[in-house]
Amino acid sequence: MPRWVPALGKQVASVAVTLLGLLALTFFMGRMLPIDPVIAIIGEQAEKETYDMVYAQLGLDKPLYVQFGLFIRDMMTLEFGDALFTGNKVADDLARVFPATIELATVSIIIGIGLGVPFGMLAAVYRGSLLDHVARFIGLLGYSSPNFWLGLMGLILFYATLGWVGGPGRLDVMFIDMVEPVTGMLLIDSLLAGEPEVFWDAFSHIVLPASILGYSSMAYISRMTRSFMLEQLGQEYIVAARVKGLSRWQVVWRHAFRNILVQLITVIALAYAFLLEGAVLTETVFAWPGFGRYLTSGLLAGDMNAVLACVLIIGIIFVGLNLLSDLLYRALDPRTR
Amino acid sequence: MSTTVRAAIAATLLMAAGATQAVSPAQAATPRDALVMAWNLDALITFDPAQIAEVNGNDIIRNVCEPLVNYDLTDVSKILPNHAESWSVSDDGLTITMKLRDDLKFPSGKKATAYDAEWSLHRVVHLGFGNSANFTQWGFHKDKVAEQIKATDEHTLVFKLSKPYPVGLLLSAMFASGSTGILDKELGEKNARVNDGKNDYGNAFFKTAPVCVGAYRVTRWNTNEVVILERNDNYWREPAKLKRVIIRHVPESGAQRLLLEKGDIDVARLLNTDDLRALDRNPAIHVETTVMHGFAYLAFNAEDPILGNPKVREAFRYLVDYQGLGKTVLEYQGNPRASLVPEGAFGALNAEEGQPFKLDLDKAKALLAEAGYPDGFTKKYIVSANNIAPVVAQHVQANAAKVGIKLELEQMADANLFTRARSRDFEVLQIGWGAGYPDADSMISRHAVNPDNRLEAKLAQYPSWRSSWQDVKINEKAETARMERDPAKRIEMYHDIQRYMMKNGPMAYMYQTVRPIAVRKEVKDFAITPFNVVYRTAGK
Amino acid sequence: MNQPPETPLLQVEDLHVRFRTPQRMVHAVRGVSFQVGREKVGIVGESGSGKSQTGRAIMKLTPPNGIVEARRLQFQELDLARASERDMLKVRGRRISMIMQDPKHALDPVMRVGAQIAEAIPDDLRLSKAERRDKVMAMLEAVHIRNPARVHDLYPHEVSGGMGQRVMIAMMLMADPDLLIADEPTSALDVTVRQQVLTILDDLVTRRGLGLIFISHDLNLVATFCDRVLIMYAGHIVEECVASELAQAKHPYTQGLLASLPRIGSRNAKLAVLNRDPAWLNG
Amino acid sequence: MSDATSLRAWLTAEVTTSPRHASVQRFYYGWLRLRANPLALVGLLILLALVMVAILAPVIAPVGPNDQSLTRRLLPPSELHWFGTDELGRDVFARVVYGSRITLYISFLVAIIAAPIGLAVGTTAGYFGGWTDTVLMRINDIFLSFPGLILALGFVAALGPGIENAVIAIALTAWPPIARLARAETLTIRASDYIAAVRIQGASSSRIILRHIVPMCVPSVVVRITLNMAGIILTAAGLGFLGLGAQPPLPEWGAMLSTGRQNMLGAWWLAAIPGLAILLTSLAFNLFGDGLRDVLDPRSE
Repeated sequence: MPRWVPALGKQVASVAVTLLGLLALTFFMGRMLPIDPVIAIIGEQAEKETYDMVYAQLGLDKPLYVQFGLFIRDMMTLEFGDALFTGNKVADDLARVFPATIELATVSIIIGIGLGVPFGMLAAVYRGSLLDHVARFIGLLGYSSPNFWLGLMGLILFYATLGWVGGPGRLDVMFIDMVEPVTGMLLIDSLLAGEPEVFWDAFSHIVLPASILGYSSMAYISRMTRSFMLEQLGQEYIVAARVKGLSRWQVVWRHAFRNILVQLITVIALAYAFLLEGAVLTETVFAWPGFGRYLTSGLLAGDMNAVLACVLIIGIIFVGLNLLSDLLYRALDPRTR
Repeated sequence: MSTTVRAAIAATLLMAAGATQAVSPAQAATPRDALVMAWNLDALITFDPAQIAEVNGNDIIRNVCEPLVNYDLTDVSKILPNHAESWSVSDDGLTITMKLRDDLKFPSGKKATAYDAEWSLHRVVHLGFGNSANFTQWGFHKDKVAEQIKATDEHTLVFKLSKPYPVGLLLSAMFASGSTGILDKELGEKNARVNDGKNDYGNAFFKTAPVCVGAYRVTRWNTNEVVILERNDNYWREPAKLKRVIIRHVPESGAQRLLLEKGDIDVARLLNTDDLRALDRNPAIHVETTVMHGFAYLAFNAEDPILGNPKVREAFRYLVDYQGLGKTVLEYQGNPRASLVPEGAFGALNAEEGQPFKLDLDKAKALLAEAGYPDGFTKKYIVSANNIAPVVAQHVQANAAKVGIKLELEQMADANLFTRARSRDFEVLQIGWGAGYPDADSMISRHAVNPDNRLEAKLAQYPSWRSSWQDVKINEKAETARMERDPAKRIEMYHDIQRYMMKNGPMAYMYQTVRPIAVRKEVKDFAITPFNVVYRTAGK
Repeated sequence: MNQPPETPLLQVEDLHVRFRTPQRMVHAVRGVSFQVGREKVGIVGESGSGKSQTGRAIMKLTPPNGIVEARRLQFQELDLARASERDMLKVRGRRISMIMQDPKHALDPVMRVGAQIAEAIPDDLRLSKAERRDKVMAMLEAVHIRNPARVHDLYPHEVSGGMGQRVMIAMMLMADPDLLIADEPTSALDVTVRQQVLTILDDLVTRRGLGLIFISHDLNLVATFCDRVLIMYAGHIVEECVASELAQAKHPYTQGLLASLPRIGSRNAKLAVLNRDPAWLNG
Repeated sequence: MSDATSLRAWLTAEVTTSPRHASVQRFYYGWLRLRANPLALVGLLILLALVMVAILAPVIAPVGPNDQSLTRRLLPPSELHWFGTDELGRDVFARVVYGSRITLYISFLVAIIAAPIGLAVGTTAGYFGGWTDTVLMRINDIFLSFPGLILALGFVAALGPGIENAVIAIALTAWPPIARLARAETLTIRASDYIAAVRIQGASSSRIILRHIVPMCVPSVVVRITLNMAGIILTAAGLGFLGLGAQPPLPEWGAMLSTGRQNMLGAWWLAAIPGLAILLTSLAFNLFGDGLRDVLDPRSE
């Protein structure tokens, strides 16, 4: 048995602790909220009787620790309960909103990697050159721009004025319901259903938000790529490789790049994780029925069932990606074997 | 370098180009046989007519589950037959007998009878959601409803009243309410869930697709995305003109405007003043405004020593530039009105008398001085973070500052605001209220009447209670007015109450809400009233 | 044989290397001139004397912030001073090559040893996979690695220092160059294996008749190992002499160095300490 | 001229004569390195300008940020109203100018709250290791794995809206990365000989952490904070955008942006200008922080 297995076991344990803490934090934060979920169900003008009835139904009359206990028990059995502010099972809601976010996040991260890695490499190799400065500046710009603002401006320009891209939402009306949700990701479903129009429409709707989100992850990725690259390029073995008669780019690809790969993957995983959390504001601006908005409106409706389920998922994503990059590290770096 | 950047740009353009081909079909208008409406569906959580507690759901459900009787589309104070083709009242006024039409059918084609109706009304009372108030406030009760509402045969519904309420009041307040829709009893009972001895009367089953007598039926509902209605071809009237009604969740005014201008939608229902003004200028679009029976108002917590003073509250009424707001921020959104009974409702004061206030800082100062606060005071002011609420709030805040009242604004999510309101947890509160029916009673019975002002009474459904304000005389006046069977006399009593409330009430009503709906010209005969938006007549 | 052979491999005249740092200009190599034939030339100096930078300058691998100037930088027919990066690709590894100080750092940690050596084989030889492997094996044997097949598939962190340095030698001699620069090839190794590595190096160099520039701080070592010795101090060559005649060195710095070396069986209890003379700087 | 050169000589002297001399020189070299990075300079200049604007707001702004006038609402930019007016007829230029105060206030407060917490947690965890480390880092992970805006949102919703609460909430989301950094630093420092030396002299843990470890961590923490500043500003703006940040009528840029959004088609300037302001500020922080990093800890370069 490889010697990292026990290490992994230890990690899993600590993961469990983290998740529990995450949930506890959320739960009690939620109970601090001066927001009464009951109102979402019975309406603002409802009678006392109605209120008391539903209040009891939701088990809100039980003491906190009992509620939390019950909640954890349900989580164990993957029973997320009902989302009060949508009236659906949380599980169903998530099955709807999460694919929307995954789709957006994936397209974004592809853009982010596609531009970020080359930018970072170039910047590092031509360090101090104009190229470096420009790349760096573009990166920082990406860091600094408020996505929701870019979104608004983008909508005005590319949708309202130029009509290049689709508007808010995932599809134009006439395409809604044309394809059966299989994965819940329209780009894929439409292809599965062999509906090119739907695909193009979905594409035209996702391009703008994805580019904007992609831009910020690009900024992050390129920056990290650059500094990883610089670190490697300073190493002796790079000189040795040059001495052997390899050209600059041969050295970069065959040696430097292979050496930053692990760190790079970790960074990308992280960027992806952040995208998967759902970009609340971007989703709001683009009326994107995604995870981030679901979580936010759940929170602002005081609907802890929904919020906790979401937080749990986020936690799992993070932990999962951590483990993943850990395994990758062990797989890709011979020194850890 | 340049190469890289150019590459990047090229790539983006390429995507955009790909997209262009993509959207080009979207430039074409919406489907001929469908009405496409953009709205904010955030609050929508059920289609069970017994549970629906928010505006949008109510708007939709009235096209899916029509009430027994309905408001006249031209004058809501008149009631027209609907499923009930006729009704009669016993001389003692304690029994109402309704005759239902013979041609009522569910979308399935199955006949709908008085027994379905009976079951449907019973369940509203039994389920006890907010809508049960439509019945309970008229003395109907869980334990007795089986006796109180009875189907004597396929076409006859008999209602036994506890008191001889004026029938006009009952018709508009109860029989025309959205919760008198006729659901399919058989299906409902078959799919009823009973957990720990509590019957849900098919609440879960009807939540997404109520099986009901109406022009349309709900065929799809993706939360916060879309609601799709299909025409009911077995409708007893001539079937709706358009086959489908598609309601898209678009929470942004700007986005809705763009969609409407591009013809991606036919109707936009969440628009702010400035987008509306722009759309109004657009020849392809016309903006339909309806004065609603609802208000935006300031509520004061009368428990507060300062705000408990009527003079202080009156002073606030002089801190709003009604005219200025009306012409600017409130254009398409509200009509200034200070009386608690909405214009257009039975027993309402006329426009002039209903809005005697104007921005008058000196008067406000004077009143404050009389009240003993010549140099003002500081209060917290909570308000919704949505739409124009914060704008209005800042307007009030600015004027208040001029007379020495320092208002500390706190905007919050609606759910948060409602919670604070319902738990008396505020000093000054800006919020809205919608009247359930076009009769003075609707507002007065909630905003003026307060049966029990004790905190533990928790009568949060009474804004008067929320403001911890009670006036026993008003309670009595309201009760007698409610029972008065001579319309002329009733009106007089209501006028008195309104005048009194305008001076002493715990609220400062700022404006009566207006519902703007922007519709593309292609759409014809889209009938809109304060209580009904009728999809069925709309055509293209 | 105290003067260099007729056709020197490498002629360096007035070589300067400067480094631009935000603070100031650092003048690392200050007008160094020397020649190297098919012989073993040692460059001795303490750290910072610019000896390593001289080596790198010859390979044109001076870090980007460095500026190299020379009146003459002639390698056989090629004028390195004017050689383009392209030309250098043909020179590096194949004609001039360099053994670096510490195999731990000079080998790519994520690439198998064999692969790294194979990289040094010029592509234009158009060798098949198998042939390349054989060549590598042969080379590994040439540096006295007992079990080449095994070492071939090891990762750098899996080989010992001595083994690593032998791998490095193998790698750098793969394309058998004419001139080899050895930059402190043994100083990172433990004493026990040094001799071993040196023997291998010596043996290969002489057998293939390459020119060798042996950069070290270890005067004794150089004296025993090289034919000629250049003494560098603060970027200058302060003295050049035949290894055997080092004892007669005239320059005070050299003498100082010699004096500060412990000699077996010598009486004096404590070692002389170098005292420097600013005048040397413009020597 | 000659003293200039002599000063320069003193500053760049190879051998420093006193600790003071040494630190001055270090500072001077830092400045030189910073000066070598044009982008960083730009960042610095913008920030200085911003501070000036904040201080001189009353002088710069033609009118008060809250002067309403229903008759002058939603006017496009003109020489009278450089950035136009908003939905209540307030001068957007004035509001943006005053807004700089809020933005700086928030970022400054968050920095001085988050940095010490992060340092304390990080160094303690790193120095003591073992259980302390595990526990603290778990907590750290918990906060770290929480999406910043959501966490802030939750706490603001719980604590009630308003700048102070926003600051607290954002600080809650800002300390974990710093703690991580500080911990990493500490781990390396702890291993170093001079710490061992101090320990042998019998210095108490707290003393070692405070006197010897914290100072070593400070540079990289400063860098991190500066770089995170952008994130902090964006989060603050995000809260404002959701209506839970600074409360009206305060001209907080994010809040302005969100109300501006409602008229974004009719009055582009309402959304465009505060957005630009946010962008510019966070960009400045990033540029500067980037340069600062080259200066303070070249390691990470």
